[in-house]
Amino acid sequence: MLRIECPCCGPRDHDEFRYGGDASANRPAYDDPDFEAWYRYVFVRENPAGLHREYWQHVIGCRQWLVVERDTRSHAIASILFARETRA
Amino acid sequence: MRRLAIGGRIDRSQQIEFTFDGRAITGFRGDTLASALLANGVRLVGRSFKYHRPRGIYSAGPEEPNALVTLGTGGRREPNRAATTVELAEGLVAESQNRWPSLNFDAQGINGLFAPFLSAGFYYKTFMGPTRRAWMFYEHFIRKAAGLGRAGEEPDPDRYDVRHLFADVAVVGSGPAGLSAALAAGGAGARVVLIEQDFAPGGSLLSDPADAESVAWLSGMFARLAEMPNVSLMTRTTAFGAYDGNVLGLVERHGSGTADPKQGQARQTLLLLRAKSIVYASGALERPLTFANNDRPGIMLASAARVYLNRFAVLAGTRVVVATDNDSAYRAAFDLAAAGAEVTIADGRAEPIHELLEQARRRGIAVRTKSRIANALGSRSVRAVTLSEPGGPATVKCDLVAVSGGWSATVHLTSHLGVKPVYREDMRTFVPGKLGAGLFVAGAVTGGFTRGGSIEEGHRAGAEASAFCGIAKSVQQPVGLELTEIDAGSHDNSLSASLRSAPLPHFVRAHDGSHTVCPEHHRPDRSEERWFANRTRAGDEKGAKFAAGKAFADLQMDVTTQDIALAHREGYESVEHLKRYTTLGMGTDQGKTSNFHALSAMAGLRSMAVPEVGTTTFRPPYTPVAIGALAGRSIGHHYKPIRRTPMHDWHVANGAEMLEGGLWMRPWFYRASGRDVNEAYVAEMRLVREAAGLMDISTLGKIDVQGSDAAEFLDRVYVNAFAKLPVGRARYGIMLRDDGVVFDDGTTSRLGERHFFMTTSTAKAADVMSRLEFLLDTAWPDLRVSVTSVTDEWAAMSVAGPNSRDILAAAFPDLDISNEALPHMGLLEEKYRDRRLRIIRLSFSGEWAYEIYVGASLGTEVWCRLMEAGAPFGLKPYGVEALGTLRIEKGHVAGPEIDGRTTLDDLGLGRMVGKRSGYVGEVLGRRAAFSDPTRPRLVGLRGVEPGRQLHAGAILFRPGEPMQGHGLGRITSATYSPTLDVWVGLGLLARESAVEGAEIVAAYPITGQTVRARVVSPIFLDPKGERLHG
Amino acid sequence: MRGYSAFSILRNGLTGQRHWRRVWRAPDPKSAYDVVIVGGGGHGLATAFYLAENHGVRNVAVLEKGYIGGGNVGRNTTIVRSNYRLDGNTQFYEFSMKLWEGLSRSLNFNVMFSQRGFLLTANSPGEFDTFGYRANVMRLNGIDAELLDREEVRRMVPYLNFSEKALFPVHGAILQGRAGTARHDAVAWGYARAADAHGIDIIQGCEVTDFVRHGDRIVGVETTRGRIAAAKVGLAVAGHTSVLARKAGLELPIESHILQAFVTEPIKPLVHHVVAYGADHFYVSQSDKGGLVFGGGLDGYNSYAQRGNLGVVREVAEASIAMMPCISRLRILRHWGGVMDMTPDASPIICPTPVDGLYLNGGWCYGGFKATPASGWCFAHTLAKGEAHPLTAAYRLDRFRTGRTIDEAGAGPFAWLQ
Amino acid sequence: MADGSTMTGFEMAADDCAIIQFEAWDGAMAQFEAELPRILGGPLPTEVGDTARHDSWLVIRVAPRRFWLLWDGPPPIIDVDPKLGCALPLGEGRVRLRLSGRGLQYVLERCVAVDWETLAEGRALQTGLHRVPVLLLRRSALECDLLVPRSFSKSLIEWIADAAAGLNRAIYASPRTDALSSAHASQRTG
Repeated sequence: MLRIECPCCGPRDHDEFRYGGDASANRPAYDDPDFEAWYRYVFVRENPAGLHREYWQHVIGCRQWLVVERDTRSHAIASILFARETRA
Repeated sequence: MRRLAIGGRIDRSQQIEFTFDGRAITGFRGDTLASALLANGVRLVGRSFKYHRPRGIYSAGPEEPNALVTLGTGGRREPNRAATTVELAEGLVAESQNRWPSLNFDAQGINGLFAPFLSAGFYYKTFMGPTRRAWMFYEHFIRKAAGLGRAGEEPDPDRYDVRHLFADVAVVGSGPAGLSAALAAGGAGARVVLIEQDFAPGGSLLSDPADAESVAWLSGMFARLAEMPNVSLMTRTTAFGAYDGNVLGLVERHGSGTADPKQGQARQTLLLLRAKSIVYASGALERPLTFANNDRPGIMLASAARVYLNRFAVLAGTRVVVATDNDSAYRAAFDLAAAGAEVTIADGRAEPIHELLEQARRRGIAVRTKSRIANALGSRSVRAVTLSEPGGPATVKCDLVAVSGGWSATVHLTSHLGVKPVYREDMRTFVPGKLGAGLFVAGAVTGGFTRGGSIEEGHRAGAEASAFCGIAKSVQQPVGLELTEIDAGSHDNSLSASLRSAPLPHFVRAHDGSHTVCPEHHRPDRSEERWFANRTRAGDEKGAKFAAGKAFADLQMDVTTQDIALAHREGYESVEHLKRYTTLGMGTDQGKTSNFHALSAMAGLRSMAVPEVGTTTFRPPYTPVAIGALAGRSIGHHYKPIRRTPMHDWHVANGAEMLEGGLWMRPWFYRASGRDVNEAYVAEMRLVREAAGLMDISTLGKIDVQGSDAAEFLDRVYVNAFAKLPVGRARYGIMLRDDGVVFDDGTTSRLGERHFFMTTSTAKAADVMSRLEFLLDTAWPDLRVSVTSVTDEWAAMSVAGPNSRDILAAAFPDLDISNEALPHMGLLEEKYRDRRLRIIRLSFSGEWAYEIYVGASLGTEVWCRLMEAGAPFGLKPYGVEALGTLRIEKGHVAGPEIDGRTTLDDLGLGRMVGKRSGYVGEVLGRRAAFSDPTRPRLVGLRGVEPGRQLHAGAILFRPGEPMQGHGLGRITSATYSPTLDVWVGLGLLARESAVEGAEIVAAYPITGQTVRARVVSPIFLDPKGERLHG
Repeated sequence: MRGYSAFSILRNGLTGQRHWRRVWRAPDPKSAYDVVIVGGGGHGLATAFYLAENHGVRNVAVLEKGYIGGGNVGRNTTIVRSNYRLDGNTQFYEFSMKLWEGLSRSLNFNVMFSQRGFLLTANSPGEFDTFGYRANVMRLNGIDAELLDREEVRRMVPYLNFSEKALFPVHGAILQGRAGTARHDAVAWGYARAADAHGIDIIQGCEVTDFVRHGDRIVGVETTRGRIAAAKVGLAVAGHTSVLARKAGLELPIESHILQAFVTEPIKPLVHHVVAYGADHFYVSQSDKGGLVFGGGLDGYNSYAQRGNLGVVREVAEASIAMMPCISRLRILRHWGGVMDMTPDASPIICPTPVDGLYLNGGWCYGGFKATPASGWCFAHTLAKGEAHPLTAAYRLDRFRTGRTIDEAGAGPFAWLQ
Repeated sequence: MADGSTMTGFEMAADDCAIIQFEAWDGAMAQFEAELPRILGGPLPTEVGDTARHDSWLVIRVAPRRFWLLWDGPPPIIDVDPKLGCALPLGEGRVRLRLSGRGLQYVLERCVAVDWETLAEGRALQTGLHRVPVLLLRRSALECDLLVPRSFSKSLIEWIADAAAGLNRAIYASPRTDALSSAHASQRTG
């Protein structure tokens, strides 16, 4: 059981959350016609054995999408932010 | 073997009746099944896995390899329980297993004769012929012979529960280290949960004589802990697994004094303990010695012999050989001697310390040094041992052999999270590796086996653990055991309710008042290890002639030293290969007593050090866990929470056959419509086509979309445009996934300039909702849009059919629902009894129809109002089967077509896009393969053979083409069309063949049917939509 | 290779098992091979065997960082089936099934392939329809398949939940009689022994740390046991594919996810087939030793830790009792996790790669065990000929770019949902 | 730790309550937080999980930019400046379960994976109950409310009643909802 500390709800079991996959992949702008950019965003994964930036939504809670940095070998969580806080 | 008249922690005033193999036996409260059997002279308890050798009781705890029994009957039958962990309870029914016809005479004992051929992995080398399927023949017999106990096939009648617990500090183990840790952390003010697998707390201290100073220490600790409301002691609770996030999985067994739980009570509770910090004080397990016939009943761990004596007042033998390679077994020897047994110590070491020898001498115990057991004699019970000594072999008669091959720290839980144990050479044991933040170890699990040290370490760990939680008040360390005054009188009276939940041991002074400084250091040397390796190697060389019989490394799996040697010879030398090839450590005991010796044997064979060979991975659970406990209450009708629409009860009361879909219960069909679903759906289709039907569509996903950018947002998430949708109008929309495949469809209405009401399919509602939130939170946070699921907010129903307008008008006479006020795809927002009422004129069935949305609490009222108003117009309810077939006639796609692989063009919906761009899925939706000529396209299929059924799942071929492979496509949905009086279907057919008018063959090889059909437009009914517009 | 037979068992039984010899050698790596296969799992070892057996390529090394068979081939639920419906998968897995049927004899090693039947329940009418489609495709491709109605299912597996009140009642089932289980470790060992007999070097404890390049071409590997030159390098490292491929400059659409497996205590025969639950994630068989072996769905987040989370343990336990109420009182002995190399369509990738000299066998998701023989066969072909085998032509890396994905579940490009 | 079999007293009742959700736009939060209290006539809670109570209403902050206004009686009509945020009624979609008694913690430990002991009175949180999203509001030492989705309410009432098996309990249904009919049934059998 991962324990994910939602920034506004506190630590919860991970099954309150919905996984959203790799958060390091850059989503092209909605009207970006660049095929390569979309292909890479949708399919290419770094899949690191180590720190992984990933999306989780506190779906059985505040429904906020979060960006979690987690080590895929130890499952230790390094940081958690609201996804909205992480935009440049 | 006999029960002593006094002493032990049993309550002689409470007799407990139970049966073993049908024989009625009496024990006492405080007994385990094992101690009660031993007290009654039962020595032969089971037969071994492979060779069916007689086996007795080997240990006094969860490490038991031999004494596996089946408990209970019927649905309560539970095989393979270690008798050493079964708390004796009234009415317990225990049965020996893996024997036929009886325990005393087991026909499969004959396997022993074939033992030379049944070496490790022999089955990999044979049973391959004469035919390809020959294995299936042999396997039948092998399977019957394998297995241990027999499981029941009836459902388990008992109840299980799940509890969520939180603590600052969890302490695993209630021995000296655990108690000290709990006291330190509890004293500091931390919330502490102290976990003990046994039904009595105290750990190793419970095996001391009742008058030992440790007993007084123990009751002193209980008294102090009992005063702390922030400390909970959970006995009968096993910490079976350590999981991420400092979550411990615990199983609590509810002792009710009877074998089966009382009515309404759970048999076991799964406890999910989320602790900020954990102290592992899980102790150590004694290891056996390996010698020929080391499995005979009457041979047991030295510590177990001591537990049976001191805790259960059972003297397991009167002539005892204590064989050891370390000091710890001397304690057992001394206690057994004090209880009147004639004791001989065979110490493999050359020079045990003088003090021990002196004490032994004082007790009249003969100590033989450099003396090891070579062989045990006796079959159903040991009667003598042959000792190998420098002066030659010697035989000593005995009825109990107490062995100690050192101690292994109980590192299991500490390594569940992938922390590899490290080897501690001085103590010859693996100990926990470097644990993560907030995790501490104390006591024997660290490889330190002194009590004073355990108390100190426990105290320190408890203090550190509470400090880790930010709670740092210091508390006085409990005095060390050596300094404690004996005060055996003051024990259980002061205990709080939390401690009282555990049955308290009765502390009674033993008859023998003497007590001594017991050896606490186990001071092992490596001689045993070397000796064992040499023996194994010798066995390897001499083969079957090795020693006088089998020497078992793993008693439960019947793995012998020869098997290990064979594995080594064949190159299965990594510990994992060894385990997998020989099945070593794969039993219900997970090799708790066997792993270490096997490792050291392999190390010896490979001429490597033990840590170089490594250890196998420890996996949860620490001891076996009932699947029922893991499922808890989520069984039967609580398996999943079910969703009911606001009109659910009406449907049930009015004869609906309900069907689950996405956890919703929906009316499948109404029994008034027909005898079975096939008859009913046709009748309900006719109803809608000819009069009107009412359908509960509350399960549709509903999402409220608001904000100044709402229209822009919808323009991006749908392939078709919504920005120009007028207020008061609805539009059908399709969403794609990012990869260009169709995601979901639905209707979205515009309630205001900045306000939309979206519907989704029932199946995809949650996914769509989450995806919209994802896009807003991560991709387009600059859009001012709020999305909220309102699925539960609205009761929704569809009245469809030529009479629907009349019915609606009759039900709501005040509403203007004229074609002008409410055109096709128009929307009305009104009030009904001060609540919101939303009417959208749209149709899934192809008939004139309205969707009516009203606050959920008024759903049944509005439904009934419509039914009443509609009665004169022939209105009746219809179910999802009819809905699913009505839409086929109209060529509307649904789940079977939107299957996660189809594109817009596949579904014939490409035209919806027009020249738009900037919507989700646009770019990857143009991938090359999406325009392949073999790509499927939605077609209509019309049966051309009267009365012959088209089947969903049939594969499509050109007439005359060989029917093999994947064909040109398939029928996705099919129905009998009462309107056309033919079978019609929707299909996905290769574009190059999807020519209207062409004939096609639909093959259903499972039934051997092939049916001819014509490719037509998927819209079978009213292609111009006249029924919709009037 | 000394043959295994009833006679050899007898002879050794009478002579104290003294004549058995190493099942595979423990050679030091040579400085160069024609083919180096990275990964001593089932697929890597099978590839090595078929390279020698089918193509006469014997100067081959299999490099394994730990011990052979230590990855997914040794930690799966041992199910072998070929009940796929999509073009590409159907034929490939059936070919694998045919190889399984003769495998013990071709390897002279009993892999205990037991064709006890794979039965998947349909728990709604809609699901039963999709099984009809699947069964039809199987039949049309020469694969055995049957649809069973509720009563037929009850006769076969009476211990399932046939309660009228069951939340997900049994409507029927799809049965593949030739499907079954095999002894997973034996597959690795059997291939290793047979490959070794062809002179192939199986080198354990040899971790590949990097690739050796000559220009754009991969010409060898750096290992913890030194540099090894290779004309061709084949990757068959399952969950670790991404990490190694990246060292070769290859980006992949693969994510590593955990799939858990469970075993109960050994009991006398109870479950005589492989039975899977159509309403949830649960599938079970009983090993010859007597333990019920079962599994569920993915843990659902990227991971390289070979262990699972308790939430999924509970979900699997719940599903198991929903399908099979009598399992409640049985006890789990062990649960563990394997690292699955998940692709966005849950189908594998076997092909030459854009990196010259590097060949890829990966993305097996949770279906790798049953594919072992065919994967080895086809990957050997790919390595020997430098081009895809016709049966794996669809398993191209570029299919995600072109859209020719093979998505049985229709779950879309979300590896953790596949 | 107390043993459930000796614990007595658990009551559960269900009723409806009006809920209005307010959401502020990202970037308009400060203005929104100034504006809304003026309309409501009382302050807003500052942290997610905090609540603010007035005579006839309770406001719960359910997300960084979201508030739920709970109202006994007919829902008030409150317009929010569309430049600042939006409002949405949600009361039809939820059923309020009122749980109380000395057995409350016993029941909650068997239902939700959150720590009741550290949940202050007047605090709320959103969590899963049998994997269904619910809002848990601690009203006092031995009282709490659960706002549960209406479609799941019957299942969840049965689930909670099942958790309370072994307790002496009373389960009441408010005349305004029929959601509890099966809870009665389970009480009889439990």
